Amino acid sequence: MTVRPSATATDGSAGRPNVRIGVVTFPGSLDDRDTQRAIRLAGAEPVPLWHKDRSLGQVDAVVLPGGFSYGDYLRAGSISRFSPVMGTVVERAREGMPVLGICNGFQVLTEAHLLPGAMLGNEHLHFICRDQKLRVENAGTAWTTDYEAGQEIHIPLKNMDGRYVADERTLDMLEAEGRVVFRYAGDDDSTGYPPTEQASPNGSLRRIAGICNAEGNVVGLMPHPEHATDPLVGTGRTDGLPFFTSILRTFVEGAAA
Amino acid sequence: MSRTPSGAGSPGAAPSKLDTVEHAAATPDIEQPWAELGLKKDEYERVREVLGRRPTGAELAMYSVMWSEHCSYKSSKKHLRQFGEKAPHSDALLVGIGENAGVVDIGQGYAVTFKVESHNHPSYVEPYQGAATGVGGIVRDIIAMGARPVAVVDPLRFGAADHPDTKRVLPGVVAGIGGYGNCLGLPNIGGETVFDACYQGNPLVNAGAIGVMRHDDIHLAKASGAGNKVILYGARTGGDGIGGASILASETFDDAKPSKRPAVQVGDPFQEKLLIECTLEAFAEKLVVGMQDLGAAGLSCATSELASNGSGGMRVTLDDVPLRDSTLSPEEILMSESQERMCAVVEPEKVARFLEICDKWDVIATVIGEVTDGDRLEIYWHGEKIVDVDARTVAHEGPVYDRPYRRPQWQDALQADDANALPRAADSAELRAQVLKLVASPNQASKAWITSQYDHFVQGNTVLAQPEDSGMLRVDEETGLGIALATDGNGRYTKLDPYTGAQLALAEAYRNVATTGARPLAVSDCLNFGSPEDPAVMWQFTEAIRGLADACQVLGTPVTGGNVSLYNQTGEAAIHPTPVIAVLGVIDDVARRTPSAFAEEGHQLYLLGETAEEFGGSAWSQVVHDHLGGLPPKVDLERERLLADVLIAASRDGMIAAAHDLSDGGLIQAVTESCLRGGRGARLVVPAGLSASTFLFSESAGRAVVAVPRSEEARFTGMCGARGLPAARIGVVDGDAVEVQGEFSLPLSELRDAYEATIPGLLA
Amino acid sequence: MARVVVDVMLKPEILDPQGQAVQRALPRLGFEGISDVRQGKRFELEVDGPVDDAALARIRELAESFLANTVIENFDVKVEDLPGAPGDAPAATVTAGEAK
Amino acid sequence: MARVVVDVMLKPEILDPQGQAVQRALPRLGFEGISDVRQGKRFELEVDGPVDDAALARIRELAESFLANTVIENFDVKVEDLPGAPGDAPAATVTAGEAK
Ligand SMILES: Nc1ncnc2c1ncn2[C@@H]1O[C@H](COP(=O)(O)OP(=O)(O)O)[C@@H](O)[C@H]1O
Ligand SMILES: [Mg+2]
Repeated sequence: MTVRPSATATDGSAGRPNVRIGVVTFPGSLDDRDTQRAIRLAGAEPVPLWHKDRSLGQVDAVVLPGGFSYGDYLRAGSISRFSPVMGTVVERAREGMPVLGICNGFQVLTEAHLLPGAMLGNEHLHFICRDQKLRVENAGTAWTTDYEAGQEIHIPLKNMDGRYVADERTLDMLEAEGRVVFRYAGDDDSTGYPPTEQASPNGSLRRIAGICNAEGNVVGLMPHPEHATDPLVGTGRTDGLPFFTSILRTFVEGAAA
Repeated sequence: MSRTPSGAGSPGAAPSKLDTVEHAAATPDIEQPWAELGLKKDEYERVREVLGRRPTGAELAMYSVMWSEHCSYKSSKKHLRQFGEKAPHSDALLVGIGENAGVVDIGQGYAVTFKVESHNHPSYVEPYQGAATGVGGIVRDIIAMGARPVAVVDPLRFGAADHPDTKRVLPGVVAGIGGYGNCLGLPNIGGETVFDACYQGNPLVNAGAIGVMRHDDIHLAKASGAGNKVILYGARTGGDGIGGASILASETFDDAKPSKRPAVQVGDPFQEKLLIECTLEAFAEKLVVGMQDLGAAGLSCATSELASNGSGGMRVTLDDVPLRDSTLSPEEILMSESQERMCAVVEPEKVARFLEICDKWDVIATVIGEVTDGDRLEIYWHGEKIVDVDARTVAHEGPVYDRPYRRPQWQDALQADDANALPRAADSAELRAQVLKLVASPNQASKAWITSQYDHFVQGNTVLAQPEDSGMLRVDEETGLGIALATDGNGRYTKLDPYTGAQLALAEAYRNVATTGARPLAVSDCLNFGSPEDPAVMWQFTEAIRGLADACQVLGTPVTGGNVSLYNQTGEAAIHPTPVIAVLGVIDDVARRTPSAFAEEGHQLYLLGETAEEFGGSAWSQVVHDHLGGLPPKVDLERERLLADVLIAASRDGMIAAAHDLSDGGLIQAVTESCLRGGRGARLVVPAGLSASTFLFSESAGRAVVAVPRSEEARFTGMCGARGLPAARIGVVDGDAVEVQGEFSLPLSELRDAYEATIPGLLA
Repeated sequence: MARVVVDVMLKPEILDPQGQAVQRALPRLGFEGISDVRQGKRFELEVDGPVDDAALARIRELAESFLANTVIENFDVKVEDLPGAPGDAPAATVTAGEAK
Repeated sequence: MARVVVDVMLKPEILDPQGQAVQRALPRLGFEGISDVRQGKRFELEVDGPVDDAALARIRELAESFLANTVIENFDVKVEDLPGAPGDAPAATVTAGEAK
């Protein structure tokens, strides 16, 4: 993929490009502040974006955070997709700007057809909140370079509509092109829900937890890396931090090159 | 639907004629449906006396809902006064009882508000929506104080675990609490799940919420300043939750079927999330003079309370209330309990900005009235005055009852049926089987099936959540300042002795907070009882309040507010008296929190406190013998204080690696939980002088088990000795089984299966 | 084999947040002229054997006691022609019952 | 004013756990003889003005782009008689369109 750092400003001290990452707030977004905090922890600058604004300001990348935008009414992500900000996000994503959709953000990305497939209600019909083991399948996207392929990480999963569905052809294509970025690993579950048909916490086909577009700049996943960035809170682990350091590195190295 | 568009007045009046104040004065003899609205004859007479005429239909609607048990606390008021009278002095209390929720100072300029409320009956009728709107209501109480809601908790009680109806009620309630709280972005950090046949038909769905604010952001429900505008914002007003008002709105009594207006509402958590955000934005810009949420009794309550707490004068134009259903009558509008609405009092020059913020969040906001110089609450409809009352008489001067109470005759027999006389396990094999049975019993088993349906990560400040002893939140990222909250109640203890039972509930919540390293500061309660018209229930109620107020005095933790839920009964059978107590604590640095998991081999296990033979009301007596009788464990509040001091000091000085309080299920339950959480076994030795059964199952209060690294052992035992707290070494963290030497060994895997399979098995 | 459809809608006086959210989104999508949207559930039941009055009575009972909570919802039961595939059948032909 | 109903059902090849949960509960409730249950959504749109072909075409477009996600769902649009009250109207009369 090509990275075009609009990262012009530098933060005087380190002389390092000041990477600005936008976080969109839709009505009903919930993890927007947490995502901003994770971005700050990773050393980048979070920029709040408002759903009614078309402009993305001077951001280098955008995160669509978790939550229940528009209450998840109709279908998760289906109403947010039509917000003014999404028009610009779709445009810029097609031009190569990195976009990460977490949980509700992933749902918005599928509804906006930036990513293939759709998200449906968890197979066991319950909201599920737990610490989830994932396998990193693709460490080459803009958001995953600080992981290694095959690495296993734990980050929180919390959603109602986390069942990834696509037709067989699409699934085969995703696999063939290496676009399955994360897969649910193991079923170390103590909640006692009956195991799903697909042996995933929500019935996702082929245990898919996250995917990317063909160019690798748009990534969506259900679990929440932003809640595994500070050892004091959340899961007590920091397995989610590399998402945000990856994107930082993408720009720092892009700018250095 | 046969309602007249303009809303009929009182029956007997021509349907088209509005029942105005003038009309009411001119037609004193018209029959009014006071009984159908739940008023007693003398209460109706009192309304007439207060007004000096008969009430209009709208006034009757307001008085009837505001003077209901739910809104007026008429049976409980007299007794609840003790919480104020006996309140220990506390510098931390910024706002006490009487407001939407009490406010507690936690230092560094932060204040915390918290409250627990019941939504019992609606949750039985429609579990999902009943529970969901319960969460919605309590969260609005918190916002109304000017605080950002930061977490919820949900103490729940259901009928027998294996009763078919529990399978209907529990999953719906849990999904509703999760559905609403998750969508609001509030972490759920604790609660309770208790099963007992006494709650069949009367499940208790209590919901609590906590909010955080800066000291100078505290807002009270008060309308002062003539000319200030009253703004109604949030959802449109619909015909839901009107209850008796449809009687007023119908042309004759006969066509007012009770089922016409469902008492259950559907919640819209998305709307509430927008309400939170726009309210906090308005607070931040200092646009608000007074604030009130709309809950029970809707606009009747909000307008009369705001006015009554201010100078008393307010004029409201009911035509300006945005409606979802244009056929609603004024009486119905006044009584509607449509969810997700708030009322703000705003200075005229700030109204435009307030409305702008609402518009930013797509929240409908309308000026519906203004504060006036006078002392009357006046409400207009189609240009005519339909309400003209002294707001205080509606909101604060309702009837007060001194209901008769009497210790029931059966109490003696119940207490004489001593649980300590129950047969103990005959041998080690039976003891082992009893442990497994206990751990697998619905009340002791893992609640992960429930709690994993709740988001406990959102907002990124959750330091501890279920299954820890208390939930803990970080309040300040820089300093690490945090708060802890635990809720507890034990209906079995309280049935055996209401005074002691209430104290035990408080002691347990207090202990749970201290176990995590936080200092208990303040108390809120939700008092769930049967019918106050039954002298036996009333006795339970008065005893429980007395016990709670006395104990708060000793522990130095004032009651900041609470909620009373009466009439939890089916026919003659009341639920166990069930005071649910919430204790809020503060911790200066959440990094030193004490978790409950035994995580490292070799840590020494100490039992703090004293163990006596106390089986009355215990889980063991219930699970093994299906028995309820005798006396509950004794309470020693000074000991609770000492134990808390030691647990807090040990956390501050890094002396302990884990701690878990002992409550229902006794020591073996606590050790099992801590072992399973840490994935480590434990070897236990029965101390000299105790029988194995007493050691494992007794529920003596004032105890906790702690894991102490060897390096800290001398320092820790030294501290306990110096302070006079009994601390007995009872074992070590070791291996992958829970072993009681000379008795039995239970592999963790076997314990885990027993502990984790029960609830999913019952609800699958 | 026949298909019986049970439609479950919130009662008119009950708030329908989902329908409201859809309606509020319409102008933004450029759709005018829709004054109200309500969202409910549609159950398609494939019934073995004939759908006679007795069968319909039982399905109404099922709807009343299980598929709907009549405290807040109304339901409507109807028989459909044998469909090609679920979800894309022609519309209903016989109204078999309703409840208020 | 007229009512247009949009029924949205998951495509047959997509797993419908809600429908399955209902079906699994049936024997417990004493209901036999129902071989399959699918659960979908029903939207009732109150349309201002006449529901002519143009209006229906627009509603089909709305259904396709918004009310249904055609990656996973099929929909069906039909016009209903003017009802007494929402939620308890007699069944559909005209099939106005469908999509697969
Ligand atoms: N309905 C619930 N919602 C949230 N947390 C719950 C619920 N039920 C139980 N819990 C949590 O499970 C754990 C064990 O509950 P309980 O045995 O009542 O604790 P304790 O005996 O320490 O009061 C606690 O952390 C409690 O907060
Ligand atoms: Mg505890």
